[in-house]
This record gives sequence, C-alpha cells and structure tokens, in this order.
Amino acid sequence: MMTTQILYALTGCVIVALGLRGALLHASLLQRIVAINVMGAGVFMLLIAVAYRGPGLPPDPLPHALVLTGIVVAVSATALALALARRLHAEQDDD
Amino acid sequence: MPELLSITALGLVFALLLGLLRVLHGPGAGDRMLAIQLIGTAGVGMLLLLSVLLDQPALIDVALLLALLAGVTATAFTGQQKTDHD
Amino acid sequence: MINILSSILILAGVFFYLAGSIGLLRLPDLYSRLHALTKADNLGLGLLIAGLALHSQDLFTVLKLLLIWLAVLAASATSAHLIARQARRQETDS
Amino acid sequence: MKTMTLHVFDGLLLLSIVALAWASLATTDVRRSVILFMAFGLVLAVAWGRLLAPDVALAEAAIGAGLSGALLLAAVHRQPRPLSPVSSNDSRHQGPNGLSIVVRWAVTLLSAALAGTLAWALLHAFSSTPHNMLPQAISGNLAASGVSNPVTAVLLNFRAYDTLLELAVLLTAVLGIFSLGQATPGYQPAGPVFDGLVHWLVPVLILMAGYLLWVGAHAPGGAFQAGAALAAAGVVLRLAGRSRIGLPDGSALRIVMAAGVGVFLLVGLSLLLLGRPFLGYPPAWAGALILLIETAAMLSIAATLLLAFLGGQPESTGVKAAAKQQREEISL
Repeated sequence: MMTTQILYALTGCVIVALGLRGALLHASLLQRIVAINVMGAGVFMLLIAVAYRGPGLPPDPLPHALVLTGIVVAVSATALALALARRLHAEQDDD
Repeated sequence: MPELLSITALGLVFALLLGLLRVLHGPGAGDRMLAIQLIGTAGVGMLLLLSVLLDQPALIDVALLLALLAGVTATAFTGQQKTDHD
Repeated sequence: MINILSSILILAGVFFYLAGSIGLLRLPDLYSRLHALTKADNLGLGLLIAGLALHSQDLFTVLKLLLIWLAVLAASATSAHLIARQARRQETDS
Repeated sequence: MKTMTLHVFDGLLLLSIVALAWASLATTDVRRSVILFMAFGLVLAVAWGRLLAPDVALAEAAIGAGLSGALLLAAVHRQPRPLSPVSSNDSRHQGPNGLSIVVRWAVTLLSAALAGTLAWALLHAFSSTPHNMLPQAISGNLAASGVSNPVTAVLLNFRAYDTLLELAVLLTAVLGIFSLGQATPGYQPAGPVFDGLVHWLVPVLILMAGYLLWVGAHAPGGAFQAGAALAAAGVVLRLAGRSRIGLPDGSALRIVMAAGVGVFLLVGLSLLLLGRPFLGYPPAWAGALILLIETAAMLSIAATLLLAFLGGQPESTGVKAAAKQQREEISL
C-alpha cells in the first residue's frame, strides 16, 4: 500500500468537503469565491495524489497537465466572478 | 546526509506550524501578513531541501518563483487603491 | 570536511527558522515581532542556502540559490517596512 | 529512517493545509479569509513539490500563492467594510446570513457524505490493479513529441486540442470581464522603498518568464508558468501606481489577447492544408512549432491574467467614453 498517496488523496477529499460546505453556507460573495477555490484545490490534490507512484518513480504526467490547466482556468474564472460581484454591488448601490 | 535533510525539513514544518498559529490568532492584519512571510520563507526552505532529498532539481525553480512572488504578495497587501467613484 | 561544514550550516539555519517562529509567537507586539522575524528567517534561509550550495555541482544552481536568498531578503525588508507603515497609519487613524 | 521522517513531514504538512483551508472558511471576516487562503496556496506549492509535480508547483507558486491572492486582496480593499449586511462576530450559533442550525448541519453532513463517497471510490481504485497503459503510451511516444518534458508533451502535443480550448476559455473569461465595465481605478504612486523593489523585481520576473518558457521543453516550466510570471510583473507595476504596466493599447492589445488561440489555430490549419491531421505535427518540426505556439500562448496568458487583475477594460479614453455612455443608457 502506498501510504503517501492515500494520505494526500484523503486530505484532498476533506478539502473538497470543506470548500463545498463553505460555498453553500457563506453569505458573502467574495467568501463563496474563496470557498470554491479551496474546493478546486482539493480536487487538484486528489488528481496529483492519483498521479504519484512512489519515491524515485516518474509520476503520471496526464493528471499534472490537467491540474496545470485547471489552475489557470480557476484563476480566470475567479477574476470573472469577482468582476461580476463588483458589478452586482455597483447595481445594488444605485438603488 | 538524507537523514539530516529530512530532519531539517521536519524542523521547517514545525516553524511553519508555529507561524500558522500566529496567522490564526492575528490579531491584526499586519501580524497575519508577517506570519505569511514566515510561511513563505519556510516554504522556500522546504522546497530547497526537497529538491535535494527527492532529487528534483526543478524544485529550485519553484522556490525561486515563490521567493519572487513573496514581494508581489507584500505589495498587494499594502497597495492603496485610488477611491472608486462611479 | 565539506559535508560536516554543510551539515552545521543547515542545522544552524533550521535553528534560526525555529527561533524566528517562536519569536513571532511569543513576542508581545507587532514591531518586536517584525524585528525578530525578519532577522531570524533571513539568516535561517541564508545559512540553509549556504549549506546546500556547498553540495551543488554546477555554478548555475549556486547562482539561482543566491538569487533566491537575495529575493527573499529584499522582499522581506520591503514588506516589513510596508507592514510597519500600514500599522502606524492605522494607529494614527483611530 | 528517511521514509519515516518523510511520513511525519507529510502528516504535518497536510495538517497545516487542512487547518488553513478550514480557518479561511470558518471566519466571516473577508480580509482574514483571503490572507489565510494565500497562506494555503503557499503550502500547497510545497505539497505539489513533495508529490513530484514540479510543473504544477510552479503554476501554484505563481498563481495560487501570488496572483489569485493579489486579485482577491484587491477585491477586499475595494469593497466598503463588510460585504454581508448582517455582521455577526459569532458564526457558530447563527450563520452569517441567519441560516438555521438545521440547515448548517444538513449542509455539513452533505459535504461529509460527498467526501466519504470520494474517499471510498479512491480507495477502491487504489486497491485494484492500476492500468499503466496511458503513462506508457506517453513515455513511449515522447521521443516523437518534439519535447522531453512529458507534461509539456501532453499539453502541447498529445492533448493539444484541450490546450487550444483552454486558451479559448481564458479569452472568453476576459471578454466577459470586459463586458462588465471598465477597469478598477489605479493605485496610488508607491513610496521610495516600494519603488526600489519594483526596480529589480519587474526585470527579474520578466527574465524568469523567459527562462520558464525556454526550459519548458525539457524540464518543468512552459507557457502557463511563464505567462503567470509575466503577469506578476505587470501586477507589481500596477500596485506601484504606474500608469504603464506593459499592456499594449487598442488593437495591439486585442491581437495579443487573441495570439494564443490564433497562432494555435493557424498552425493547426496549416498542417491540415499540408495533409496532416489538425495539430498533428511532423516530428521533425514539432519542437519548433511547440515553441512558437508556447510563445504566443505565454503572451496571451500574461495579458489575460493582467486584464483579469484590472477587472475590466483598461482606461483608454475611447473605451472609457463608450462605457460611460453605455452605463447611462442602462440607468435610463
């Protein structure tokens, strides 16, 4: 059994759950955005743990490529969400 | 040598955990940023140790990028935006 | 010989890291924490880097290590200044 | 001995990661939440390094620990104090938006159930014999891919379609941000100490971007990490209150934004005309074509991330007037 792999994969599951809970429960838009980012990080951890194959062995590059693009997409989605939130607040202030 | 390095890495994780307590306690945002700085420096140290320990020379580049971005983080924290009036 | 020297440097580095983080935790106010931390972790990383540089074979790696240390040094000096200024400003505001 | 110590190292590292994730979501203070999230990103970069994923660690160091922190912090600074109208210091008894305890527990249980299901599926997958077909296919064809870094080979050759579409997603995100209005106001000019930092940090970040782009072919690095480093240089300039942050004006900006998708498509279509499959590089040219695409992609990614940090269309006068007019129409 690969202790390291399981340790990181299970932590990934916990982080996904924490992020999901935060995204559902927080009232503030900004904090929901943070929570979704945390959840994404949990998924990344799962994928990278799956790719890991032990010390000295080359890991599977495919999940790494997935996560790499995931990180970049996540940051641009975050920026879009923040811009939406800003616009939303500007509209609310006008009322 | 690997033993020494892995124990050193352990020491750095302890430093990180102590910094974590300060991040959690605060009380001010300044204290938290200071603790982030410690976490960043500890992270740089850990990456350098891991690069030797796991035979991954690329981790030195990661440490370099992390060190450079530490400057960006600090400035993002204190930057004063002009007031928004529209 | 080089092995012993590098081991001593690395261990000393970790010592300063731990000292800095304990200082960050135990010292009473922001300013004293600022002083303790910036000194300790810069020194800690510096010693660690010196210890590791003794082991590396090629010059490029040594240069990168040096650049890392300089970057952290400069970033932490700047951020210490900015954090202190921000804290002072907030004190005068309230 | 070494593996034992590493296990303890893993345990403590993961403990700090979970603690940071929990703490950043347990508070209702947005500023604290964002600062904790930045620390979370920093520690994640170390974890990716530990799991032998230096490519991902580079991206996380630049984006997770740097850019998204800067992005979120700017959003926190911008908004007037608390975002949620109800500000209660104690979130344990009543939620920030007055949710009942029943709902909070239900959501917590739901999340725990999700984590349990995921964990069960994973353990199940780990215990069955692994299929090594895909990794073997990648290492078997690496020699023909034009690069020797397997992650770059996957991104720019074997799964080039995905990367092309990803660049299109980035472009769409920026267009979405553009449509929401103009950029946030700039920053006040930096003091002398900060200026000193800018003087060396910006050129070093640009050099780093070039280095990462170049080594990406045979070592961890590539267009994404390089683009993020380049964007970070622009973010520093903006934070220092400079009006010129390295973005071109007007149509040149549009070209840079579309360069990644454009060059990718051009290469793919030219290959199609030459009788090869779309994005099926001839092995002899693969290295050069990948570098060409990566250079364009780096510029596009950097521009995208920097525009994302601006949060809207940059303040060139024509655009500003148009946006103002549009807004007046909306308010009428």
